[in-house]
Amino acid sequence: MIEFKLPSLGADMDEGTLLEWKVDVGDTVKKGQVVAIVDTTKTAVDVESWQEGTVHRLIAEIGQKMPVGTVMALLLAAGETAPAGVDAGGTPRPASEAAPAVPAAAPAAAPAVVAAAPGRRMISPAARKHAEEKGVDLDSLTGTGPHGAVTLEDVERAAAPRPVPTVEKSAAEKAAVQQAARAADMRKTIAAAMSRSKREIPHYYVAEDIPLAKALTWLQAANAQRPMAERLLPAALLLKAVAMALKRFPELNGYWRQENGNAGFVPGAAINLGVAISLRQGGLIAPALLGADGKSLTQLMQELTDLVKRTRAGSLRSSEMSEATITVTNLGDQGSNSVFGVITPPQVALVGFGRIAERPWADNGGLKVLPVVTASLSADHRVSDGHRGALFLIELNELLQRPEELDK
Amino acid sequence: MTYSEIRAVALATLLSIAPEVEVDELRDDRTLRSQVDLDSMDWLNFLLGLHEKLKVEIPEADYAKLITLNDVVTYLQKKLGAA
Amino acid sequence: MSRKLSYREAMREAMHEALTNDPRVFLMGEDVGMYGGTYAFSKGFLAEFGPERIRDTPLSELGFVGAGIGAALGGMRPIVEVMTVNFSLLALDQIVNSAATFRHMSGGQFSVPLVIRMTTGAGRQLAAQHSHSLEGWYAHIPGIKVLAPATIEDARGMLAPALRDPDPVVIFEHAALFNMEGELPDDWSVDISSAKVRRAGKDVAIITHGGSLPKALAAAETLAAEGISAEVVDLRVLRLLDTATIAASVAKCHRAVVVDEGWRTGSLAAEVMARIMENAFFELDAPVARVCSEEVPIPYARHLEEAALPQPEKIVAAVQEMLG
Amino acid sequence: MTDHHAAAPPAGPVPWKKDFALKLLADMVRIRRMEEKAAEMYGAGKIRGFLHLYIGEEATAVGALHALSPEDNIVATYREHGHALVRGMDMGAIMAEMYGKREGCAHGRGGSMHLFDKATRLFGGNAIVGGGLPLAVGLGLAGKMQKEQRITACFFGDGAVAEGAFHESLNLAALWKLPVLFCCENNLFGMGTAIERAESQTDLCVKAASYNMPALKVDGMDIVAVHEVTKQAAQRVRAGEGPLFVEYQTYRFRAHSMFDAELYRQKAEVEEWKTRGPIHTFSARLKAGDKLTEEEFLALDASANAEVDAAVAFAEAGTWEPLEDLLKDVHTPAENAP
Repeated sequence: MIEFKLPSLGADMDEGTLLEWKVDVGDTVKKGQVVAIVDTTKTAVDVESWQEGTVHRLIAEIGQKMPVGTVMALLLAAGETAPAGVDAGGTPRPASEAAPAVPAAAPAAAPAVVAAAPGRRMISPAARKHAEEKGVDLDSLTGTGPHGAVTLEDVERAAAPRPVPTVEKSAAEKAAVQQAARAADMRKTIAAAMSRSKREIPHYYVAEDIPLAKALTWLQAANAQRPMAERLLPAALLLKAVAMALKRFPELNGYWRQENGNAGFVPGAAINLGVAISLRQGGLIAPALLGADGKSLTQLMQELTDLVKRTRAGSLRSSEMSEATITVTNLGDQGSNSVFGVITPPQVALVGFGRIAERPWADNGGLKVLPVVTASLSADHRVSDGHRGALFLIELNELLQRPEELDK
Repeated sequence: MTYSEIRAVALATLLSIAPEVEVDELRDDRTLRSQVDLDSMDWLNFLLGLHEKLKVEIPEADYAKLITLNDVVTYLQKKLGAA
Repeated sequence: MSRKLSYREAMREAMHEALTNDPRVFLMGEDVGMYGGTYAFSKGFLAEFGPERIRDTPLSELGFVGAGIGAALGGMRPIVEVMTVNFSLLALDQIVNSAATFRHMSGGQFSVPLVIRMTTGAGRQLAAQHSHSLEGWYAHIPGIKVLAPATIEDARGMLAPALRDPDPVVIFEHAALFNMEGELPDDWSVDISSAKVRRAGKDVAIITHGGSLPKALAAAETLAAEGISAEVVDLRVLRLLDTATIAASVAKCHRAVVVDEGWRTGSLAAEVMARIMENAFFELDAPVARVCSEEVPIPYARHLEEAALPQPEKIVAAVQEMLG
Repeated sequence: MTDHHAAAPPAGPVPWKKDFALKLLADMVRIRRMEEKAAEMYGAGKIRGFLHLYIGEEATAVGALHALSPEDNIVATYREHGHALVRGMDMGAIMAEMYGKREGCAHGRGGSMHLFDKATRLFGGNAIVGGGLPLAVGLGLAGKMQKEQRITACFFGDGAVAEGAFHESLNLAALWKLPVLFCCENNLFGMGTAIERAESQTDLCVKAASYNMPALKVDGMDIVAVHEVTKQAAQRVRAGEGPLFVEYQTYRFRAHSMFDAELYRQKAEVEEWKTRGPIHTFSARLKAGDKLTEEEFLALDASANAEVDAAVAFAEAGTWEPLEDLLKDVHTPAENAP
């Protein structure tokens, strides 16, 4: 039995529709004879048979669309008789050989990434940029990228507070190792941030001595009516005053942003005071008191206490680490007389308070002894000028002379 | 409570704030805050700890009397004695 | 020892030597005979070698470039001079579909040992139709080699290995170089496979070819005065690009500026930058910059043409921008 | 639709010895059977891409090529299966090349439109209309410069006449008196465009004359005329008279390529030209001259079919070129430079 199949009808054609049979059952078919007309996407074409025989059965119907290779008819070869009852179903079987099964193309040799020159670490540009922004020291990192390259991800992992690797040692030893590793890491992070600050930010400094007699007497009276647990420290007063003053000096509260080529000041969405908290074994972190201007002294005191506890326990939330819009450093009663700090990039200002101490104070011709604190401002000259910085400190001074108004 | 019992409570409270302190090297007669790095927050927490454990009120005005460990213990003993 | 020679004389000497040494070599092109060559590269050749080997052709670029291919198939070693790359567009079908393809498509049976020389580049106020820099198009075609002699040494030395090569070689000679004079060392033999560092440096690699080389060297001079040490890499071979030399220079300087008189989109500069990204990615301290012609049909007026083309000042600016 | 009426079929005695006549007849039948099988294998999906068959034009290739010497250069077009076979290429190598197999004459890289054979100096098919003309001029130039006896025969269709390459090549060849025989197989259609719809001047010999090139016109269906005219033309070119243009007026019985619906010509016209078919008219003339019996015809037809079946078997058994060789021969390895 000879199967007559739909031939391939052109380079760009996979199927055809039968328009017309030119032969009928019983007709004899000679080589090259046109047996049907088939419509392709382009045009109707005469289809010839290359086999010879007599038509036994026409399978394809007029209007039937079929892929190339479908059996359209059955022919009896010369001298062959029809086997009884055979009804060879015309299952469409694409005869055309599938695209030659060729072994998968040899992978084009990936261009060997030239290992960096010896001594030159392989660090992706993205990693390099991110490390600088986050103040991560690249030398301390081992790369997980191709050929040991340091990738952006490596830097991000280093920037976030690191789970310290556990080592089979006694609990105390483990704690000590953890502590040392954390302190070392911290030191490197601070070093990178501070050197970048000094490199990029043109600091200017202004200072103001602020008498605190009224403020401290008000504080002592307030504490007298409060349970010990709600006792307020002078720091709370100072922080609240800074927050209130910033409302009239927005150019000190925000960031210096570098976006695709142009750089400029971006004002902070809220007044989030980064409070510099020293860790017992060295190192400093400045988590943020969010929206300090809107909080009462009691709230500020509670949040401050909580921040110090969690900072020292190493369980700060990452958002607290990065949302400060300005930093306040307070040396406290163990500190020196004054402090002029280094701005934490990308912030644009830093307020410093020295030790509150009794000092001689000229008061309308006479000499008094009063508790005084020296408040200082370091600010980014790209964003604000000394004149505005000074006015800010004067505003701070006036606020601290009316302590009762701060407790709102 | 005896002097040494009160002293033990004071040292335990101190350790909870400054775990790195070498308790046996502390000198009772030297200013406490020069031997141990306690900022105003730590000092407040230290007194708060004593207040909670010994149920003793320590008004801000008395801060000036509490310079050495000995001062602290005798002050507490007096407060407890009177109670 | 060395002697002073112009680029034109160097190329002329190379052709004269080739014609003298190998009877299979002959020169064919528009006005190469009686006129002595549009740019006088073959002055006197007709009288010396005769009309059979110095063949002036009708203005039929497709015809005589195809004939060059046929003659190469027939056992000759033709040098076909297409007056400028601008006219070579008419012969691109023969170059792409015959010259470059024969060897592979014939299953390795036929080679086409043919050299095609053409002028390229702008800078002489010839306006858009006579000022193209299309080396990048040819450097795209597998099956041919593409050269850009930019020095006296290369003008003298590249023709011999090109004629020895069994496959088609296209040589681009930038019009601005013809009158350039320089020292030709006694041993001027060169390869046609590698790039060359023409000036060592360590802060930035300026990678260029052909007519832009003098501009890159001038820029490097200006930068040196500002304390910036620029390395200048002369590609010399535009197909097959010497990626190793490019990558080594970037690995040394960690910054690169590519100078190419073509239009930037889909240019040879774009290919060099891709090679740097693929082979020296971790060496980069700044994105690779490029100085190309403005994307405009090259205008006639001098001030417009100068503004459109790469210039030393633009190269210096690109480097300064990069070093920040 | 313009009509191209066919003249009376070729007739008259065949002035050749029997064995020579039967050799040419056999070649025509071999081409016919090979091309029919190629059409079948295309339908079966074994041959893909484009396929341009020579059925109907056999007399031109057989008559002309038998008038040339093995040393001559041949440049052809994408309708070159017949030329390749008559030039001496093995039918298996041709079929395998159409299958894309490694055993093909170009390792399966060229396919039906790009058959190459160094041994028989067949400088390829060419899928660019008119693409071969400049190459032929160059080959002629090389031959002349190296004082070789060989000439270059360049086969092309009436479609190529409209290309710039035709004008530039004929002018160059005439200008430099190069030993090139321009063989134009005018089958009246450039793909789907009848010649009178493409050319202002349809008398192609007049075109050649404009380059001061002698031109001859011959009935491409009459193998006797084709052979004698080509022999004469080749002798003149070989004698150094310069290039010569021969127009073979012929007709293709099948579509331009697989498949087109041939909307551009009437079926009646095709049938009319079939009455002038090269094989049956030549057979009839031979029989009339007692140079061929029906048995002899059937025998050479049977041997042609056997050769075709063997060629198909050879192609079916062929292998695919390994992918590792993909880039081989983009350039010529130094050791086998020409």
